Amino acid sequence: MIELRQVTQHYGSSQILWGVDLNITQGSCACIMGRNGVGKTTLLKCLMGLLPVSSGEIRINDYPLHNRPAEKRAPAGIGYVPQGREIFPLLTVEENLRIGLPIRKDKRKHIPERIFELFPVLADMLHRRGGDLSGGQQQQLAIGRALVIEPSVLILDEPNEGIQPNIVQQIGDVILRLNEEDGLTVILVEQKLGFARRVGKQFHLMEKGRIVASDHMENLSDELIRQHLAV
Amino acid sequence: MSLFSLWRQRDAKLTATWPVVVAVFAMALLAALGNLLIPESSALHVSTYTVTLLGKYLCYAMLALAVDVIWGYCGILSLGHGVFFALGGYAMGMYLMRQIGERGVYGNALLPDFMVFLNWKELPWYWLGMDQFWFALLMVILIPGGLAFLFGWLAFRSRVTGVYLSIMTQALTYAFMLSFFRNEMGFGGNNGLTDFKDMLGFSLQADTTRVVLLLLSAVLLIVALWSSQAILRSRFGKVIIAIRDGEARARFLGYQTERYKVWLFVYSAVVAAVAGALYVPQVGIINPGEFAPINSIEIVIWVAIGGRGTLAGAVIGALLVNYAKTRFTALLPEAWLFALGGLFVLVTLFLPKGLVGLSSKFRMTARKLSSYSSGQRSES
Amino acid sequence: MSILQRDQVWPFLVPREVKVDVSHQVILYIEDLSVSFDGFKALNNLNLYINDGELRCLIGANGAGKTTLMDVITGKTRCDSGSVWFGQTHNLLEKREADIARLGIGRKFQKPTVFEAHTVLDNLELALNTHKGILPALVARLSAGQRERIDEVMEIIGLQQQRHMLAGALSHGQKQWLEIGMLLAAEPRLLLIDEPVAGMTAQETERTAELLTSLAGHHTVVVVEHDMEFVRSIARTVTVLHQGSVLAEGSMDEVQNNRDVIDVYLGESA
Amino acid sequence: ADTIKVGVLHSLSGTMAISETTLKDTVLMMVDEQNKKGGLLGKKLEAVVVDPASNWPLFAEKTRELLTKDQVDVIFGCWTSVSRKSVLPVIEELNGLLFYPVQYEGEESSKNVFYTGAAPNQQAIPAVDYLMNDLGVKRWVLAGTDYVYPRTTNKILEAYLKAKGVADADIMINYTPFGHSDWQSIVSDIKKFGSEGKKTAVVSTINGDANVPFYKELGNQGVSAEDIPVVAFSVGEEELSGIDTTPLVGHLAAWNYFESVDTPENQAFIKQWHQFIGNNARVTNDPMEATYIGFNMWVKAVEKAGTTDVDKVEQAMIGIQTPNLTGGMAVMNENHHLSKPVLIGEIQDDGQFEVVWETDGLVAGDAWSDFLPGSKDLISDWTTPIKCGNYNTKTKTCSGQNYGS
Amino acid sequence: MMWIASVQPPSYVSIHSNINLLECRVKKLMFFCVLCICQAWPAWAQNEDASVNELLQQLTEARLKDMAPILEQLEVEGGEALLPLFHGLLAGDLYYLKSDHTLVSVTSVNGIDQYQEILSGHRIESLSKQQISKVRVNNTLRGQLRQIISRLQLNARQPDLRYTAVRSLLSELDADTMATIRALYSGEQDQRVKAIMATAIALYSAESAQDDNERVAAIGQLRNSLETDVRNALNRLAKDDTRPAVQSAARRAVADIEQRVAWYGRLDQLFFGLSLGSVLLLAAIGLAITFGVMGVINMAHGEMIMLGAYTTYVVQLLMPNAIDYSLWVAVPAAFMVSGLAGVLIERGIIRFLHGRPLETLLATFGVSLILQQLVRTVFSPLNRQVATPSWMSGSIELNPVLSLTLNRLYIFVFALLVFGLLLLILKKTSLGLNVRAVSQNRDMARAMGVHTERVDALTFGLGSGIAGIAGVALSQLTNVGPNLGQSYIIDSFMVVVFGGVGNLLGTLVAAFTLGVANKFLEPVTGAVLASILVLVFIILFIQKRPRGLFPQKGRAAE
Ligand SMILES: Nc1ncnc2c1ncn2[C@@H]1O[C@H](COP(=O)(O)OP(=O)(O)OP(=O)(O)O)[C@@H](O)[C@H]1O
Ligand SMILES: Nc1ncnc2c1ncn2[C@@H]1O[C@H](COP(=O)(O)OP(=O)(O)OP(=O)(O)O)[C@@H](O)[C@H]1O
Ligand SMILES: CC(C)C[C@H](N)C(=O)O
Ligand SMILES: [Mg+2]
Ligand SMILES: [Mg+2]
Repeated sequence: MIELRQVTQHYGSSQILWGVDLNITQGSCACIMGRNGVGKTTLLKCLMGLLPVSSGEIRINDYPLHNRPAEKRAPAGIGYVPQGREIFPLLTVEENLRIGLPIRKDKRKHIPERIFELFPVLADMLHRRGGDLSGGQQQQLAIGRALVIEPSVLILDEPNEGIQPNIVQQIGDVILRLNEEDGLTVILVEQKLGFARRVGKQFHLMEKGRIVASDHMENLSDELIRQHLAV
Repeated sequence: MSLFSLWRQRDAKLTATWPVVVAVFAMALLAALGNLLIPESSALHVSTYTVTLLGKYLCYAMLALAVDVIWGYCGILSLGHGVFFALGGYAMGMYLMRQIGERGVYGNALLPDFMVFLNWKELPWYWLGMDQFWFALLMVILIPGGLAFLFGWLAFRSRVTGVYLSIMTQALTYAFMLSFFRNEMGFGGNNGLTDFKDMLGFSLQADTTRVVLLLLSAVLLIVALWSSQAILRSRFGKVIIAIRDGEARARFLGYQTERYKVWLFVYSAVVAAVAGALYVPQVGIINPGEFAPINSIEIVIWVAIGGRGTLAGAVIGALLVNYAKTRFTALLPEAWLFALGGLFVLVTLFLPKGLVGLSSKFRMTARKLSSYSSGQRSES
Repeated sequence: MSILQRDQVWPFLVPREVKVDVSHQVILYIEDLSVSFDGFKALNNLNLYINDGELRCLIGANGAGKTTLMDVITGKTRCDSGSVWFGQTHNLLEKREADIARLGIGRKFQKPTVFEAHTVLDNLELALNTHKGILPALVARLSAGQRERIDEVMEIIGLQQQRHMLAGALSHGQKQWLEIGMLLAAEPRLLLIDEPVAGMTAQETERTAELLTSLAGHHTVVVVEHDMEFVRSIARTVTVLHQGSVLAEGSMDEVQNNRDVIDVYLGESA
Repeated sequence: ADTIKVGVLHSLSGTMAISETTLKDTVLMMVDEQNKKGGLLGKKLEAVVVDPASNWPLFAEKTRELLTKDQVDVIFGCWTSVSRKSVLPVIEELNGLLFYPVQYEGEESSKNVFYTGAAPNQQAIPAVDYLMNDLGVKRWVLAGTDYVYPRTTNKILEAYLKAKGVADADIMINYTPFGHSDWQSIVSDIKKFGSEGKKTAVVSTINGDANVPFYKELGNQGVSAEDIPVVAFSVGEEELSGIDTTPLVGHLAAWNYFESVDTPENQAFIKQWHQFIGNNARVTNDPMEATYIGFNMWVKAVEKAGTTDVDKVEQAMIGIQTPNLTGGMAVMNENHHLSKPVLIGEIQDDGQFEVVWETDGLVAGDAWSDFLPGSKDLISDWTTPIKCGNYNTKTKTCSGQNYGS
Repeated sequence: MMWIASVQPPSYVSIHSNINLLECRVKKLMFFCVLCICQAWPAWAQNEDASVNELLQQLTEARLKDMAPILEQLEVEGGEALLPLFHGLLAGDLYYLKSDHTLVSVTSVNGIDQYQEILSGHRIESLSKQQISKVRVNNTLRGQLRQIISRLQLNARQPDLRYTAVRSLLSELDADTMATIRALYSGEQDQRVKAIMATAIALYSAESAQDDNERVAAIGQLRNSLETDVRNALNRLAKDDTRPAVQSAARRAVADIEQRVAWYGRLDQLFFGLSLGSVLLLAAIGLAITFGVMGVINMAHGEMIMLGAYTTYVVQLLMPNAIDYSLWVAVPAAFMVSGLAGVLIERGIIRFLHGRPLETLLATFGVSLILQQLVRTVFSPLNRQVATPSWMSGSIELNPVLSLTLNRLYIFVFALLVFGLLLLILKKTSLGLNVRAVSQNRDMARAMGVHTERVDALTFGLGSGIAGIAGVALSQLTNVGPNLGQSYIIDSFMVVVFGGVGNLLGTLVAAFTLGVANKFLEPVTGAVLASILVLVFIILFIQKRPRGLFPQKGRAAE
């Protein structure tokens, strides 16, 4: 479904991605792992169109994305939960959620109830400024916001950073549910092995801007972990 | 290699001042010699017009430097720096005014002309002492410095930042403009202070005086450059940059950021004031127009054009824009605003780092080329 | 060299040794603290005592008020009522951020904040426990001791490679480390550390745990973290906050089995 | 040089461009005309235009540029007094020649400047006389922009009015900032001041842009010219062309020239102006006449002196006569000011003035006002033996002159 | 003044307007009406009185100085029947043929002058301006004409006319006039007219009755009147009257009146303040969007206002005969012109500067220079004349000491309207939400599918368009020239910042606060000092509240 071919990227003159090839199939839950600074976030941003790729191709269902601006990628069905949440700080929770409404296919005018089912906190906080929420609440809002557009692919960049354990649990449940029940394709960047193991179906290990190993989650061996994740 | 080049680049910002220092000094010296030593008949003679013009540019460069120090390095965008420049100028103007003495049109030894014909009977108290050069110089520094301290202390202590601060500085200079327009203030109202005769006994109309003033401007500009550089290179400067990028963090490290900002602001104001004091004897008039907010905005624009955050950039920007202005107003009197406006737009669009950015771009390419030829020796 | 070591020449350059009176073992007293934002109570009659040299873990649901608590301690947020004392003698509520910092309270933010336009080295230099006044800053040079200290810290945070890199170009995790490094360089009495291991790999987490444990004793450390494994590995006393007040306090085991804590925070499987 | 260079120093941008651009065009027109007549001393005239951009120090700089780089023989320029003050030291230092064509506060006389606009006694005093004698005005509002020209003019007027027995309580003085645009309170105050039963008039030295909102407010608050006439010294045809004049009908202005004056010279001048500027709707005004007179006088003086040498031309200028556009001859006096007739006009709804009063003969411009204590003993006389711009008739000395000594 | 009644429906507030306040065209139209009416009065036109004719002849020949007695004579001889003539003279619409001194009126219908013989009402074709000459009047004569008209209108049919007539006679009551008024008083039906007549009678007896008590009684009657003539008379009595009873009564009355006048004076100030505030609001409101919401330091904002004002000018040029409607066209046109300019600036320049707000200052400053010079080149550096539609001229007089100028009133309402509309757009459409999202986190907005480019262009266009609309309003108050924008830019920034950047309501409150503060200071300190004090006040206020009146709250804003 999503296909990256030989994607490279530079910040100024320093190259971050070195020909990334990635294939993510419909309905899978792919977990991208790697040490700090190997370029995971960068890769996702390229996918989302927030960073220009230097070369290479990105396709979703054979529809080329790499030459489209970011705002055209969301309507193509990609929901994005960035690292650091990136909530619109001065918009209320409700407004944060409403932003995505216009690009829904069904042109709904209301925030789907489903969001509040998944994250009940948001319903309580509807009229508070997004920026005022605590980190964990913001994280939930960020996921909720991405879900409003009814994406077919959900990209999550370290969604559990700073989240209380039971919510981590809950987010895991939500991801699993979305992935399994709704058939949502999930791309997840995650550091915590436990979580990755629980929700991920495939893993892709990154090192120095390259994908160095990909396989089913069951095959994520200690050897691989030591090799690519240990410091 | 990339680490090294990053480090180099950072340092380059500060070292790049040397070419400018040399250029400024050479320019001033050449002009001085060309004016005094080469006879007027020669093609190489530098006219007094050029000398005065250069002197003015150098004052503006100093002013731009003052703005750059706080804007480029501390992120405080002052849209009212003209106020310090003008106050410095007024202090000097008052001294020059008092030097006129009996040579005023009414022959009144004590009162400046504008007071005589508006029927003032005695010299207002704030004019006292201004006939002493040292006292005037003290005022050149104390008044703008004091104002900057007061304003900065109030504003930074209550954490007025960003646009709020910028607009407040604008309000400040605007308020000063309106006040100085008032004739009752005793500063000559709209007409300001003019008709100066001499300074420390040297006639302002003599070529030698003008040349000396030009050289003085050059020297002081260089001193200002040097001291700014020293300040910014010290830990104080690092704190200043830290404040620009994360004031809260700096505070949590124990730096009383408002004090740092106040003192930098005062320093910048004093530099601006000295520039103003040098400017007045060279252009021969100081009036409230110098307080006009639009003037202060222009200073910021010189800095931006030259490249903010680089001391050399501020100087280059000021020199260049003003030179362009001089040329344009004479060459295209009806269309120069198009040219100048267009210049501003184009520079912003195509040279986001200002003219200095352009040069470092060249240098980068040059270095790349040379490193290709010399077999990548910069690997370290 | 002796000319450069000016802190030995001029007395005003010598860092002030701040006296913190901990004669009652307690270094931080927080009593009846309440904070509200537009009517929303973020802290609600909170009471908390931290002993000198202790390593205390602070956990609690998202939005429980942990960060807000640190904000109040460090002077960032003003409280509605209550008192916060540093040792017996320093009323923190009367002080401004910089003064509090110079009393020896250091803080790492939840979202890493470093000086992006400075190199890693400069970041650490600025954090050093030196005189923070203006005149000293104008003439200050790094002394040999300070250099050593920086190298040490650099070693601990593993950023020697990035020494001269601009901090802005570091990745998220590296910034976390740098910020911790800045804390170390400052050598504060009390460290408030908000979510240090967020975004770190398992190994790094382990290293952080080691580091924090080693700090305890000389320093008092308060850590906020959601990573239970991490907490478990360092925790002696754990305080659980909920809706702005203390819900439970005790050893990790006690807390872990506390029904309320499980309900509002840990969840069944933790 | 093979041409005679004429410097034109009027702001073409900035706040003063509104007024000054016209004068630049006037000079260009005069130069053109002179060249058609065959130039001067057998040479063509060449205009050098620069833009001092309403920036006062720039005036000084541009003057220096004109005099040293372009080597012009004469400069026509400046509008505001501050620009003239800025130019003054330079023009004296480099011994240039400036023709200043705008009414001003007086209190100046430079060897290198000829003042062809009105001095206060050629505008303000006659206007007050008219109001007092013909309209029976008893109460006076002196409203002005807060700067030197209005301050000085009002000082003079105050002294003059008091000398005529007007009580303090019957004089209201009001100053406003430059470009003041909200006149509600002030007009309402004027209305109140004028409603106390005595005939009231406003003497306005309000400058430039502030006038339009001022008059609009007068109109809207129902202050009509019969109730409280306003006599202005800075509002001419050109200013009116930017206003809808219907509500202003009947208000007054004092000048030395009005476009509506029906003389053959004026008709010809207007026609020439329309042709030159290519627009029949453009009006003429007093500073244009002052420029016209100044230019013609300079031409005559150069012809008389046979050279453009400043010192010679300066001496030749004194006593030169050229026709006014309103009839009669203007004379250049020893004090570098003109003798001209003074006219008072009422505004008409077509934006023109209807002359309602004029002085019997010419009024000689007075460099030093007789009504200011500091200057009542001063005179200016640039002929031998005095040769001084500020000669004290009591002490018989020439105080603080830059030149001539 | 019947035409007033025909233009403005009579209401509980009486609407007065001085004849020479009215728009030129309207005046001519009105005069035309009067002429028509005069034709319905054949008595005069046909019953030609020889002496009247002779006087009229003299009128065309006399010098201004000698005209007063002729007019007096005409009043006596011609009486009421000559009213149209007096009106015409007052309005300056009276001409005569150079050839035979026949009096003609000139009216402009659709821009074409039409000539009509005033005595017979005949139309005269093919006359040119050169063949006629104006009957001149000056201020003195206008004053005299006004008095004549008042006297003649004492028994006009319309109550409004009678009212005005009596009022304007208050200043010069003499025995003759008094006799007429007294005679008319008992028969007067209209309450208002009757009241003013009573005032006139009381006023007269207060000053000229023999009996002290009568005077005191009259004074007592006058203590409720706010007429300035009454006040002046009472003041005279309080100062000069030798009879203690009368003097003290007058003093009390004066004190009473002064108190009320002072109260109305404050109302007046409040109105001035609000009106100044509405101007500030209009000027700032566009900036509140481009700067406040989008974060572009838009130095060209003033020029957007200027473009709006010039659009008004062009619209009026295009429809010279429908000035009254011109503003209705000008408002949308100005919105389009400035809005389009805004979109162009955004597309051409600002969009390349995202994330570099300070550089927008530089670029827009450049744009502002270019635009200024552009209008200077296209429209000349001179101010342009923008006419005020008749419905915006004059004022509503609530009572003799309190009147509200119409143009200010309309602009006040207009400002609120524009503000409301804008609020609605930003609150009710997705544009409002999107623009805030974009300004807070551009990348994230894009990731949410927001077309940031379109939003930017639209918002900047909207802000600029509103600035254009402000220009239309300002063209009614001040100069339309190349510097127009410059004079408002600083105030606009001040208002937005004072109110709190990003808060539209703050802009509203700030504008009115500054307006009112200024106007209450001005009488005390003078205009210059008032502006300075207001600036100082803002500077100090910002120290207290570093983020303006209505700061953005919350963690993010810190
Ligand atoms: N704006 C930038 N300019 C220059 N280099 C950058 C920039 N942002 C990131 N980098 C560099 O790019 C590399 C990859 O960064 P990225 O944020 O993608 O890492 P990551 O894998 O997401 O790490 P983490 O797990 O810490 O989030 C890092 O080494 C970082 O130093
Ligand atoms: N400046 C503020 N304005 C409004 N509300 C605020 C502000 N700061 C904090 N809050 C509220 O106070 C509550 C406590 O926030 P705090 O950040 O202290 O939680 P926390 O315990 O640190 O949570 P997390 O573990 O998610 O970081 C939250 O609900 C937050 O919305
Ligand atoms: C009255 C003004 C138009 C000119 C006057 N000379 C001045 O001082 O500016
Ligand atoms: Mg990352
Ligand atoms: Mg927190």
